[in-house]
Amino acid sequence: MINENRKENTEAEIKYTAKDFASSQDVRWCPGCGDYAILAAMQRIAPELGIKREKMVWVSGIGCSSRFPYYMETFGMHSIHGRAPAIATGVKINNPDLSVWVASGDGDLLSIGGNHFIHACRRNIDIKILLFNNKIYGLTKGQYSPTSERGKKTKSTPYGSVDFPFNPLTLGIGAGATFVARSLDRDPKHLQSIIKRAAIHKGTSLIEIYQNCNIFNDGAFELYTEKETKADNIIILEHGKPMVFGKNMDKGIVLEGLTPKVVRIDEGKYSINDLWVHDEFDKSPAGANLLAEFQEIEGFPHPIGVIREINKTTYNEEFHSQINKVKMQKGEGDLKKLLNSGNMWTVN
Amino acid sequence: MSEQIEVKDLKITAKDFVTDQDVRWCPGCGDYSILAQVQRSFPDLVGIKKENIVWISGIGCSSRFPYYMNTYGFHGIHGRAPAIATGVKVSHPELSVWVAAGDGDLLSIGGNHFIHTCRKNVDLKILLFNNRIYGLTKGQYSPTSEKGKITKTSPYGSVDYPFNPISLALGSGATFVARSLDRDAKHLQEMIKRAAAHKGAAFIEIFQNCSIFNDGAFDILTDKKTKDDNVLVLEHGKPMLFGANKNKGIIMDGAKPKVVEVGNGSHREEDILVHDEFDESPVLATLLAHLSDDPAMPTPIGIFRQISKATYDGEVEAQIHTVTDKKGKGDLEKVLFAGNTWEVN
Amino acid sequence: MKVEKEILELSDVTVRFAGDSGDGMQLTGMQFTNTTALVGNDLSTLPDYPAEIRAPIGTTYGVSGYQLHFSSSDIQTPGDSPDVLVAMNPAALKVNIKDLKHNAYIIININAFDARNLKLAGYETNPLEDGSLEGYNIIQVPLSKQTSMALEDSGLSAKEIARCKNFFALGMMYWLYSRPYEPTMKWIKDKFKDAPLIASANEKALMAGYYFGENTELFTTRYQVEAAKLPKGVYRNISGNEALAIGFVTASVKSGLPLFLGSYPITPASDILHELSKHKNFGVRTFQAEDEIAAITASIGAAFTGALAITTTSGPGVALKTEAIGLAVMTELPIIIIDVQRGGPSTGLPTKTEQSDLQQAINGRNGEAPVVVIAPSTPAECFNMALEAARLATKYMVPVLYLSDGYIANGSEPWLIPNPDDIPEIKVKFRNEKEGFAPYLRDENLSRPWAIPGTAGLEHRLGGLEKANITGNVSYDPENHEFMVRLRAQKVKNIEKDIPELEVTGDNDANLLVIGWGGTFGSITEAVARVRNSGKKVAQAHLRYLNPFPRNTGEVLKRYKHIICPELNMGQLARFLKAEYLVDIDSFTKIQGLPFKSSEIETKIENALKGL
Amino acid sequence: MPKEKEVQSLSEVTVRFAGDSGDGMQLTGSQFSDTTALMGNDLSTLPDYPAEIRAPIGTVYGVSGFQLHFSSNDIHTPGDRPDVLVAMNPAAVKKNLSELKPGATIIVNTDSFDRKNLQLAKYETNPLEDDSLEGFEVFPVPIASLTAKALEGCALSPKEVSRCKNFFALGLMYWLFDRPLDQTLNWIQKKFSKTPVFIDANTKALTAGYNYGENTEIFNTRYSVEPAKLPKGTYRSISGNEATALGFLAASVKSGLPLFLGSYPITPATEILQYLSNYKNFGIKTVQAEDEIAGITSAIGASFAGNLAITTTSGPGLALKTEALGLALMTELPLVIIDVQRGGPSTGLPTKTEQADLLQAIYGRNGEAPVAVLAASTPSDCFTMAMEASKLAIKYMSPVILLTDGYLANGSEPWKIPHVNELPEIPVKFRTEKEGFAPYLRDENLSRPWAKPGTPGLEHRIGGLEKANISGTVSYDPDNHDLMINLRAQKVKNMVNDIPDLTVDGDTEGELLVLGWGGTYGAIKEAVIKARKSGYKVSQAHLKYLNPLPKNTEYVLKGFNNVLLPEINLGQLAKILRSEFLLPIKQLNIMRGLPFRVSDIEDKIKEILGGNE
Repeated sequence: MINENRKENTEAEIKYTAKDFASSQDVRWCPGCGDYAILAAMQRIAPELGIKREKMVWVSGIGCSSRFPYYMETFGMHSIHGRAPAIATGVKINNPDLSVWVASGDGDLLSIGGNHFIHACRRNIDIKILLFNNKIYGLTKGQYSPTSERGKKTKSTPYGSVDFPFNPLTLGIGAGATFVARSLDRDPKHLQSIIKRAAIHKGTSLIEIYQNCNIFNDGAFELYTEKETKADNIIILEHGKPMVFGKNMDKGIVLEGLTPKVVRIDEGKYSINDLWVHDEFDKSPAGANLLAEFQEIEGFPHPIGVIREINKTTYNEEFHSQINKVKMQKGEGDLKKLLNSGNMWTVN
Repeated sequence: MSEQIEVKDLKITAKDFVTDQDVRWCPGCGDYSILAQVQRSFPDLVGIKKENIVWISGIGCSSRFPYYMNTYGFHGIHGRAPAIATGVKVSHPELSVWVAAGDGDLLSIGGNHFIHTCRKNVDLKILLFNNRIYGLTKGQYSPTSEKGKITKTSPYGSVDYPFNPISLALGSGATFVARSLDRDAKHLQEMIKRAAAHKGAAFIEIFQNCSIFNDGAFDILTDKKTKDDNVLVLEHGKPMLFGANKNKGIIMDGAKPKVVEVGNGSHREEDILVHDEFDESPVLATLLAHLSDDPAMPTPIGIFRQISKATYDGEVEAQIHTVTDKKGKGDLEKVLFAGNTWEVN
Repeated sequence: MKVEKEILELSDVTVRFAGDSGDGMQLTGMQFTNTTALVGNDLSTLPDYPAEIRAPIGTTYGVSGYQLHFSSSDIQTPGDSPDVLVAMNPAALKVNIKDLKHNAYIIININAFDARNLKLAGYETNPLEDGSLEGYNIIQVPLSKQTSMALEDSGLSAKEIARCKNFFALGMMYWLYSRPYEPTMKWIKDKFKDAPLIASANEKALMAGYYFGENTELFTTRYQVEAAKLPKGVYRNISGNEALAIGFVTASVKSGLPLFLGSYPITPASDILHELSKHKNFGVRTFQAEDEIAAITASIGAAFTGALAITTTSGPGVALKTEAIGLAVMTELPIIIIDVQRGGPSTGLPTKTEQSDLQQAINGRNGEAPVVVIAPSTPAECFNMALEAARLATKYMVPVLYLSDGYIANGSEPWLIPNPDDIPEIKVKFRNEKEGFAPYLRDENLSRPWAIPGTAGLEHRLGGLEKANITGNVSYDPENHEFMVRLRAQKVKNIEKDIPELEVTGDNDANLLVIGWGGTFGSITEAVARVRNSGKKVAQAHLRYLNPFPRNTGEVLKRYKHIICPELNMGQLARFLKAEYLVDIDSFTKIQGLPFKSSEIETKIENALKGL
Repeated sequence: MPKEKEVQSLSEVTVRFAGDSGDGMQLTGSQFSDTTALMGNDLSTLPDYPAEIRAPIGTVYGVSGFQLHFSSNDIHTPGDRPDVLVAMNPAAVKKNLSELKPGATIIVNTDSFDRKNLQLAKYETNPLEDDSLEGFEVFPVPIASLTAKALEGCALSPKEVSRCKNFFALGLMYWLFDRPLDQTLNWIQKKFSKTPVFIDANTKALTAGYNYGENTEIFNTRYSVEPAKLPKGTYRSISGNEATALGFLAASVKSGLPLFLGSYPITPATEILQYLSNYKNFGIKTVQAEDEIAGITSAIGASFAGNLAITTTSGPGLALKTEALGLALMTELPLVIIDVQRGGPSTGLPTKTEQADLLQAIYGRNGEAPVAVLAASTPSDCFTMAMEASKLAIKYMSPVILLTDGYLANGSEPWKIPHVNELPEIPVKFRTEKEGFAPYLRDENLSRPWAKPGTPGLEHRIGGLEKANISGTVSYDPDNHDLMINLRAQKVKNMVNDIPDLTVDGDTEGELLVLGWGGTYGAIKEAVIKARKSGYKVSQAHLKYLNPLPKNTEYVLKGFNNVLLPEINLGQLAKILRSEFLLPIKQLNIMRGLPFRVSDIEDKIKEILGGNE
């Protein structure tokens, strides 16, 4: 049995640096791709996660971002389109000591892999999912994706797409995900902090990362990453803090009943004390859903940070504690007994 | 094409939707009631002719549904009903396309097609027969089975958390989300008619009893004795009252819902949360979807949310018209001879 | 006391229980089977039930049947045509009558032959009255009535009482065939220990049936079938699915690898998932996935981390797993895909048997994607082949497709229980050595090293894109691609050295060979035996390895003038043999969702011999 | 003005443009092809690019190539070995050198041969300076700096200027091969109509390249290739994917059925989806589905509703569609599945070509599940076969798989454009008659009636469980199952009555027949022509229908002592023919992700026939 007595490995005695997590493969993304920043953030924060290199497994599907495992000096599998969460589930169940990570694009995770994604969320299997959302199919050269905005003109929608996009956060929440967050490829510090939070969380962790595809969808997130516009278009969520944003931190969100409103807090009518205070740990998903829906409302900032984190036992924990319980109850499996069961008779 | 010689106002009745096939569900199955309510409500669907109705299903007990409806029907493969239905609807938008699916079919193997149908707002009517068990394969737990459920594949209790189908549909962007009960004939008929009238993906979760493998799963919601105290019937513009004498209600305590007694001096009917089906924000619907996470709270039935949005099939059609208007009707000769051509003499 | 009735010695009996889906015929059949096994007869069974859970009561498509063949000598099939039919209602009679032997006994529940049931069964006149049953021995028993009389004071509702009538029938059959009722009594006590009322009612019904046989004038004779002369040892009756499941538990113990099953419920494979779910105390990990694709891909993930990884399904499920099997080929991970074949194409006939997934198993993937394909030939052999599948998969780091079928999965036979200590270890070596490691290095079997996550210093990345030889890096190099395609093919081909040669039984100097594979073994063996008993020469060979074929296959085939290949498909194995060895094959096929009758093959052989 | 340079006339030339993925080589190649086509040459192309969108600049695996073979004669392949290589950087030289003809011309962009690029290409010494290019005619041209000079004064960034260098190279090649600039100049005008600054820059770069050839002393000779003698008519250059798309468009028009495409992006099939998305004014409905399975199942739904329904994919996608294909078969609905084959197994080699999905197409389904399988043999043949596939699917109410491959899909050739009125009609009859209707009635072809939803009185239900004959209700009856299995098999067999006989090019009997299928047509054709020129007697036959096989197939094969079957797989068709006819087949199997070289086949022919000149 391979899973037993491996506790000693959870603390990393070895001091890693970011370089230790870089494999020998040349990184083959297009110059300027947001994936580089995400890879760098991951490699930089990895030494702080207390996970041994050989205990980390990266699983991906197909797409530009799915090359990610090749570049991490850990175990990895670049599998088939959409199936990364399912493969990762098998890895985690079979060896729960491993730290299992999924790198996936919007097409991979939400289009062809949508089913595995929602079921991973539902089960709360302890895998960390990084969604590289660039709102386009890059590898197949520029078709619209399930997160592309409506009306998007691409090679497969020359007259504009007629699809409504998914909101990955509401989908994650609706499927029961216990950790839902968002970050930006261009904000390395924030991204690293969110990755760390996901690593610590027990259960399915979803991080939606706004990622720029400079070839087929350049500038899709400029509003949220460029200095001049960023402050007015994103709101950085922090637990227990009022929701303030804007260049001069002069705007905020108030909640009127169940309806959110953007207000100014420098004009006397509202003060910081009136603002909605972020509660990451709210059991009810209603508030998180409201936050996730901000982006659908004209004039609202996109929330960045941990939208929701709740505590629930994980699938893998329950799975193995059940095995142990049955072993306690019935005793360790005895092959002779198993073969010699049921109605038997002897021929002499 | 055949000529239209039929009399227009021929009155269609429930019987006209019955096929010559013997219905082959187990005695006592909730599917019988759902079939009956569909057949009873269909004659009232305004302006939909029988030959323009198509029922699509996947695999499972409830997926036999199309065989019993005297309309066009397609018993597809496991989980794919929403995708087949999308093809039917997009290619022939004048058809009224219905999907019958179980919890395994729609939410397990077919989960992806389901969420994408909701997202795209394809004008399909999806009836989820939720009995929280795999019936056809004889009793394994399903993605809506409660955690700890003992079945043939979970003899020591399942370790899976179930989906909340309403929440999943909302999270996927569904524009019409409702719930009903197999045993509440009137309510179910009402929901079916409302779904039919909605433009876009209409989702009805129907709690359905499997008398063989999961008998009594919804007894508390359907039995006379317990029903009133455990079911909250949602109605637009009405306060959320329940209980035998409508003496209990839901109020908001900050962002959290709470049950209170009405009329005992502390709360009046005006204090009670009023349902708004048409709320653009999904927050109220989400709140209601999770109401019964707390065992002290009632289970809502009715329409959680209904919003208006362009449909996928409608937009596909509209785009074809726009492009045709702009570029003229396609001329094959022109297309073949387009681009750089040269003559060889 | 009545006079002791005459006891007639028989060597061989085929019984079929038939009734409505709700009549408990499967249970009755299984109880009769277990008791018969305990008596020491050799036996073979064939359950046959509709795809609906419960079709409407009383109709012909709602009929559920269970056939059992038992004997004092070695037998291989559930019998061609029943000697006895127990028919609980008119529909059961209608569906089964055409299969019966001439002069067969038909025990009829006369109480069910009312106007309503006759109509439901589609009878215009009562067959008991219109002479249509001439030539059969009809025994009319007021089964329902007798049961309710026996249970008058049981405290049960009329409906509950009606449900006990199968035990009455069983008791009667026990009497008729001189079987002990004690094992079933014991089973009832166990099963209904929480419902003493039901337990006592069933016991009463069973005994009432037994005594009814003894007392009634309807039966003048009772029968006895002596114990079969089987090799010494401890036996149990086992179905194919059961044997397969515990075979993999055994493989897990013998290899020291945790067993991981990723699966999605599908008829007729679900029982394997059920069975393995019970054995958590062996550390068995059963994962009921959201869909067929997740089931296999989770297994691939588990194989990556060092599990003995399997996935169970049927034909439509293999279709869905097709792409992922290709991934296992490319990543060279040991996974075992079990396909319990059923009637196709598409959803087809979910509860019926067929052998028509062979082409899919061998060829059904994009690109040149060779996998090992094996097939057990009897229910008990499902155990051995599970061990074999595990051995080949882990030794060669290759996916193995294991083809069972609905007939052997649900059918059962006595199984000589092996001593686990006699079962050879399955040697597995994980790579630990850092020095010189590369993920696509090759050993003498062309297998690559299995280096599982958690092993320090062996971090590496796998994937579905073409791999560079040795390093395993992604490579688009043309020469490397050609090399790897041929290498993967060679690796599978090499396995022919590691599997037993094709064995020929029967007459060595025959001109005619009957070659088969999978679940047709029993029917072929009986047919060959019968032809040989009539003094003619026939040889038989049965393939358990379908890719690669045993190394002497071509040489065997070339020895015979005429080769008959019976298959429950349109000649899929025949096609492979022809392509591989350029020998003509007389393909003999049947596609009715049912196993071959021995007599069908017998006639085929007789006719072929005439032409030689 | 420098003196007029010598013009040498050639009958055929193979050119390869190679550079970094970002250097615009595919564009340069296709521009050169278009112009060459307009000059009336016969031509054949082979794009070859990496699976990454942009691999790191300067590395060998980032090299993108475009090969073009053009001639004044009839040609069939993109050429075995290039006569001319245009190499934009050291990696391009490194990657392509081994493929060149001895003595080939290499035009190199010397500006890129700096230390960094040499290192990225893993050159230890500069090949321009050591003797590794000996035996080739090397023309060093500072393309980057010349381009920069030409664009001085343009309001472009250095990066943008650098992007124009492919047009300089193209201009130079136009001069060298005596081609006019007009076509490309027009294209630039149109393409950059919104950014005049690019029009100006690219035009300048193109002309500068042309003039450089004219003026510089490096080139002493220029070449001309006369127009080919092709049959009269109007031509265009067409790729396989484009021809496939147009074929279905034509099938839609000729059948009067609306076209429905359910698809999911996958290399190298995506372009068919992209092309068809443009023709909304033909009423085409393209649904980019959430996955491969939804792609095919939505098409099945559309077929049920009375559309000409198709789904496009490649091998891994076909694997995913396996189960649904069985459903189409059981419900007997017309559906065309296009598999643009690529290198396998698994994800394999997404941008490379292969023929290894044949067995999957014919046998890769659970149960006895026969479908018709067709294969196109040249890029323009995709048009014809798309129409054929549609015709068979509709007539026989049956799924049809059309196999093309990465080589055909991306390769192009001149196509004599047919007039719409010359194209065959595709008759369709929907059932409307209530009297005597049953969903699984059979006509003389064994096809069942197509009764689409919306037709009053024909309401019926279909599905994936076994069907009772005629009534179409669910049936578990053993004899009915046997009947239906045979009936479905017979229906596919009956298609032989609708497909042309296998024709033989050359003698119909003799020592050697080279048989092929799919995209190997051109290579086999040229090999046979060349072998004949060297005095060998050899015939050729090419299968476009693989299931069922044309009815005279066995007769044709048995006319020869040897049958050679070159395939880009491990012998998949050979396996089928062996089992079908018990004939020994000589195999030639090369699977390099690339099309056959003509010489591979020619050598094998000679090997079999020995020295009988």
